[in-house]
Amino acid sequence: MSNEVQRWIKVTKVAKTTLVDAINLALAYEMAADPDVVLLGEDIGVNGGVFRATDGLQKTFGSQRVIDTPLSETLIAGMAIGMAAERLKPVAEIQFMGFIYSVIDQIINHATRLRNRTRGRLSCPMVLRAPFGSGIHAPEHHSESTEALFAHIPGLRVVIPSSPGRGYGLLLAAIRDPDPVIFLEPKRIYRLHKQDIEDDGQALPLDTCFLLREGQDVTLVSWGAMIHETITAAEQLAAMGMQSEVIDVATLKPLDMQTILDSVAKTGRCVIIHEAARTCGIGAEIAAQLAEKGLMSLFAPVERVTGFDTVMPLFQLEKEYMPNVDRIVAAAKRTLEN
Amino acid sequence: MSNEVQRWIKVTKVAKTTLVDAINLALAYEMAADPDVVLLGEDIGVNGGVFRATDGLQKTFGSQRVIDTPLSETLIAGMAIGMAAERLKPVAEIQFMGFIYSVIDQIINHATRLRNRTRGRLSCPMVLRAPFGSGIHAPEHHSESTEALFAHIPGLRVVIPSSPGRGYGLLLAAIRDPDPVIFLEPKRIYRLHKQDIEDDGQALPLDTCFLLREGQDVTLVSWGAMIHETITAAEQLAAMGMQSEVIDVATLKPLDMQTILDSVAKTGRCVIIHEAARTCGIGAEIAAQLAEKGLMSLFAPVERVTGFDTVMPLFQLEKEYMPNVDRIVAAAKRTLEN
Amino acid sequence: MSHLKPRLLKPDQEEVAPQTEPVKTYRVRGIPYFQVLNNDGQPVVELPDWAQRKNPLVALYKVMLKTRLFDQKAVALQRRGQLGTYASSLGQEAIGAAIGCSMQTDDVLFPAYREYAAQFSRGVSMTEILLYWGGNEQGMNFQHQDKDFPICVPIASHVPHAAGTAYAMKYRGQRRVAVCVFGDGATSKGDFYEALNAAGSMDLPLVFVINNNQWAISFSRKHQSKALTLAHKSVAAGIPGEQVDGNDVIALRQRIGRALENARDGRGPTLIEALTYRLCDHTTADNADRYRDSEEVKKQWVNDPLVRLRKHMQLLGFWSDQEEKDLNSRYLVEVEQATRAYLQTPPQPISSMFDYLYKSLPDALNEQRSAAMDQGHQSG
Amino acid sequence: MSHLKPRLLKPDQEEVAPQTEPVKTYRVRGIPYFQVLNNDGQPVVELPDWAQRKNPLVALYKVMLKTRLFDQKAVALQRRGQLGTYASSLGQEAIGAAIGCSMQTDDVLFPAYREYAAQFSRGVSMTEILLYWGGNEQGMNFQHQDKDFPICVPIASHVPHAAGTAYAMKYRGQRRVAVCVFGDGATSKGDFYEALNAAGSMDLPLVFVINNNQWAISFSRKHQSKALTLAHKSVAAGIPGEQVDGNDVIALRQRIGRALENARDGRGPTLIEALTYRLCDHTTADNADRYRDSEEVKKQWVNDPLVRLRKHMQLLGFWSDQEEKDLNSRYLVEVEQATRAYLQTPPQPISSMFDYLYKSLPDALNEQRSAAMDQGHQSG
Ligand SMILES: Cc1ncc(C[n+]2csc(CCOP(=O)(O)OP(=O)(O)O)c2C)c(N)n1
Ligand SMILES: Cc1ncc(C[n+]2csc(CCOP(=O)(O)OP(=O)(O)O)c2C)c(N)n1
Ligand SMILES: [Mg+2]
Ligand SMILES: [Mg+2]
Repeated sequence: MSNEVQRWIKVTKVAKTTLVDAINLALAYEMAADPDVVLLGEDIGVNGGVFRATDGLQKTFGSQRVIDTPLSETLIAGMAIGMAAERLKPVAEIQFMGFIYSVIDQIINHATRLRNRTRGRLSCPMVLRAPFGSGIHAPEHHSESTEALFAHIPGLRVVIPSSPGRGYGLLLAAIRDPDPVIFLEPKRIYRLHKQDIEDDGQALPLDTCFLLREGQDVTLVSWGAMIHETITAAEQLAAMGMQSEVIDVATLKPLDMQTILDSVAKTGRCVIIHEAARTCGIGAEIAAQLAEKGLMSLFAPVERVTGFDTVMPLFQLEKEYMPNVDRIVAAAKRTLEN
Repeated sequence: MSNEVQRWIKVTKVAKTTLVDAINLALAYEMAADPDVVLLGEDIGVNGGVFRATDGLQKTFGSQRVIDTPLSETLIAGMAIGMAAERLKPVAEIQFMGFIYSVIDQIINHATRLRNRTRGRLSCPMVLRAPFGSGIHAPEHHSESTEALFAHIPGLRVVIPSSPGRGYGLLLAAIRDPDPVIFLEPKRIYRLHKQDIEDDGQALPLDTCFLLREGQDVTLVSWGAMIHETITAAEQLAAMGMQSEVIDVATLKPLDMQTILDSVAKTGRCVIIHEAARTCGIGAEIAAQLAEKGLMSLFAPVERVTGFDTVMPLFQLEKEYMPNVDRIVAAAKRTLEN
Repeated sequence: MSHLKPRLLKPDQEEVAPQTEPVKTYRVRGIPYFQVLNNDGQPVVELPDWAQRKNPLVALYKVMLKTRLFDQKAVALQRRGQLGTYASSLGQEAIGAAIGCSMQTDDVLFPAYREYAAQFSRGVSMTEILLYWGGNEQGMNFQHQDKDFPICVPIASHVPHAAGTAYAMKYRGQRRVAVCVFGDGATSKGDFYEALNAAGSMDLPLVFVINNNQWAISFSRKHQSKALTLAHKSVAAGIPGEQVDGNDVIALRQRIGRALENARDGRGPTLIEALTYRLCDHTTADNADRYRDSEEVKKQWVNDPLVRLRKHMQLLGFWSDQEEKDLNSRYLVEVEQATRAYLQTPPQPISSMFDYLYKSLPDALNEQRSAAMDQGHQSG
Repeated sequence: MSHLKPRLLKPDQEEVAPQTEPVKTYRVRGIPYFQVLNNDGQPVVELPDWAQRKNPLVALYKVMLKTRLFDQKAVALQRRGQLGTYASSLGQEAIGAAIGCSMQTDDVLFPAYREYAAQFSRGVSMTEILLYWGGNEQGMNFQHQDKDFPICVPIASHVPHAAGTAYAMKYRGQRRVAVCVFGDGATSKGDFYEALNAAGSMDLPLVFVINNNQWAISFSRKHQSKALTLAHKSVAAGIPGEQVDGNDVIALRQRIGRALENARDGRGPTLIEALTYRLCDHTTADNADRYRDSEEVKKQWVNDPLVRLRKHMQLLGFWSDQEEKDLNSRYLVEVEQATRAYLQTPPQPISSMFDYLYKSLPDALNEQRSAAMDQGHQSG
């Protein structure tokens, strides 16, 4: 974005911003700055999105730029591709991650290939947003975390914010990125924490982990809503005299393994925490790379604290499915026994 | 299957059987034995499937049991679910794995959940077959290996045979299994090797790896077509004085980790070989579990020899994409340097 | 790389005359619209025989009233924090009632998430529906209905299932029918079209019913598709399609019954669009005032399907105020009993996450199962 | 758990009279079928002006002939092991030619994999098509066509892209049109329906063209759908639909041109079904004798679109044997040149696997890129 445009947009400090409001601010900022940005999805217009992530945007930018689509997810992703090839910058919303699976075909067979198969003649600067994760007593199919499916797709970027500030900065980066990005929003923390943020159009980098806490005893690696359990666990461990380094991976693909390796080189111990099912989750990739490149610095086996390899239960049991602070603390303590 | 039926079906030795013929034999056997087995898919009837896996079956069993469907993959998977709930045993074919992605929704949201969400009132004994993998100079979208996407889905079984005998026995097991199974056929070796097999209706277990070669120096873990490069590598290593244990994982989910752990406990070294993209491939899960449960027996970092995290290139470069014997040998030697 | 420079053949639009005459035109069968009663409960066409007799009318009315009273309770429970998100069927009860009363026991129903009336007449209990929205899997383990599919939340994804079940019925030579219900929004989704097309080409015993309540959350029917009626979508599959007044349970019962007969007798599938209106919010998590005029909603109350049938029964002298009162009281008691049973049902055990995943749990999962149980033990 | 025992409301089919009269019927617009020439090259309706002039006719004929000759060469190359699997367009050249000659330069084409005629007239070179089927990505990096989409192999998955591009054109207020071509098989796939419906409801400048060559590999049009014509599928989206003789390039040019004009002028999308026949195997990997009668194929040769147009031009005195001979020779030379250029094109470098993956390669992939290059170095 040019400096002129940046200056033209009023930079304001927004006090007590939630994650979902930060998403909204980032969308509004970039739509004002760049007329090529358009939003599309189900119920994102008048209704402002079922979580209000797009609240007010149709009113401000018109129904041509904030497009309510028919109930057709394949269409939404496919249209975004056709728009992106024409140099629009579509930000498509899938209402819940549970309804994203029919668009994997468009992502794997088209969005992530368009640049490669045309040798750069066409490209696909699109963002696919979707709320995900459990913990809000939602109905069936509304609580899964399947980010690992996307992390396996070559050519894609997978981004998950865990705070209002990172939500704002990473979404701006995702929209400005010249390639397809899937941006998953942990809905459990949409309104859980408030942060003062600068609505200044500053993007965050898309290829580095965020170090949230320093410590020398154990490295806790997580992302999304689970960052909050992880930090609580770090605090509990600190009270017991163990200092944890907490890493928010945030940009899960491409994966900044260096930050994690550096930390583990220091601590010698690693616990990876994610809500998704264990088998072939992103935790496996991180643990595998630790076994490949960090084996010699590991004092203890890598621990994964994850969701089970079961169907996500209906909400009466969702707490039992999700990793919790106790499990994280216990895992960290196990690594410290070595 | 009852003993009567088993006796009624003529057991014959079939000489020089290829993998694709073994698939055909298993389908024919089970259709003769069990009238609830029906096949559905595109071009599987008169045409006998684009690889002839269903050749002659429509003639033998009729077009009501070998069903040519319209060109609608979501329908194929969805119909299989509806059939399975009515206690048919559908075996659905997706013509190539490149066209399977639109059915992930049906697999993840329905097939793998039907039993759980109805507490066993309904169930889903279906098989989804698809040829996959590179190496036959196929057109775009026809060469990918994305089994890891399925290995992350709770409630599914993922099976990949690497020889005619295992193709026969594992497919029979998949059809008889009371839950959904995805059965991926490495098309590069459909006709590469011939084996004498007994057409006797004997299924193989769905939850154990197959030990193909014993050795004490290094464990080579692979599946599908790559087994053949792996065995060649083992032979080359043997010529150099290094004895490899070769494990064909074959049933990738649920994963029989014990066999791999036992082997690595013996060898202290492990190379995992797969054609699929590296990041979040099934190799990551195996390496992660080794780091968790086998860390103390590892003498050297786990090596993964895999496809790159790139879009599968068109066929002029497919050899450069695929892992090859040299890379496997080099990786094994690296582990032996420690 | 040396490319041959291709010549661009210029378009020659300007030379093309705009009009051509077709050499023939395929006629397309019109889409009929059926209605039997007007809002005053008076017939606008000849009344079918059965609709002049008390029993069939009361049977329909009962399910509708039960559903209405259940619905009020469920919304109240949600508001009090005793139920999760709930999808009300307010104003749309006639569709489910007509479906339920038209189906035979061994037919199979594929509901979306608003067809409680159909489910109740098929043997599903109110307690079970509450358990489902209350976050307990036991709610889809119907105790008195072993074949019907559970509620389907991913829109239209159940339509292909109905095709598969219908195929199984036909394959086995049974005189059974699959009935699949879904919303107006669902008719934009690929799954629906693929199954509709296959039902036509495979000539399946399958009845598709669209609950067109005019809204898909905030997106109106008008925006959803430019199709003149949603029943027109049948033309794409070459199967019969029709529109029925979805607040007229008699017309619905008549037409759905007819479609079932056709399917049962081997005359293939039908697409029925039932025109009704969502008098409630999309779910209890929704606030429809954000996107639709409350005046529009108010006006729609004149079409209340319960009132219309009640008036008809009263005109025929089949229904007294006393009967109305008695039935209300009876269902209110049943609803309270169901609520109590729901609230008293314990959560599923932690082990249940594993115990219904596969028919028998693979060894690979034993460790996770133990861990889950230990954790439950610690926290419980 | 204590369940309320629900009462099963018995179905009452037998009481339902089978017939009801609709209170109204929606008329559905008929589907017109267009044809201009018969197989003898004689008009069956009034000839459009432009079809009585030499230039536009020759322009169409040229693309068709070039495509036919290219096609023969490509099949021969595949048989000799010099090309991968190839999808021939034999007998279907008129569709692509009419599309290509109807589009304007800055329109965008979304082809499946048989529309070489359209691609050639849009500036794609023969060398590029050969490179694509020869396994070299450079084949989709069109040197003289910067907007058209590449060939699409996953059936119907490109139809939503065309909707997105059409939306972008409309959003920007441009007088441009997206044209999407796909087969009869593709009309069974959800992607197609979702995009068709959206094109209607969003009123997009989008022309859908079905190359109905009667076969989807071994599955015939008759089995694919019970729709009377595939053009009937337009009714489901409330947009105009028509059937055109797909071997009659004049009718095609006329109707496709008309649809493009409509779209360009803001009158929305059209679905055109072009009725033709796949005279070749599905691809060079297929053997159609396994599933279709070779007699059927033989009979279809009388409809050869090239012959029909040539006869028409000859009747009007526009085309001599010499011109035919000259054009053949010229294209044979061009085909040979293209073949040579193709065979001389080196494979893409190994690094290219990484260099077009993202706009700039993320650090995380540097190691893999180096490994790939080393490996190539060792083996090369
Ligand atoms: C595939 C899918 N996409 C999105 C959703 C979110 N969602 C739930 S209900 C709904 C609207 C459904 O409208 P309609 O089909 O008309 O049914 P109604 O709710 O009106 O009965 C949407 C978009 C979903 N459940 N499934
Ligand atoms: C989604 C998808 N499913 C299956 C295939 C395999 N396949 C390739 S071509 C084809 C038939 C296509 O038929 P049609 O749409 O009529 O096009 P045609 O080949 O006749 O031009 C099939 C099934 C595919 N390419 N994509
Ligand atoms: Mg609706
Ligand atoms: Mg075709």
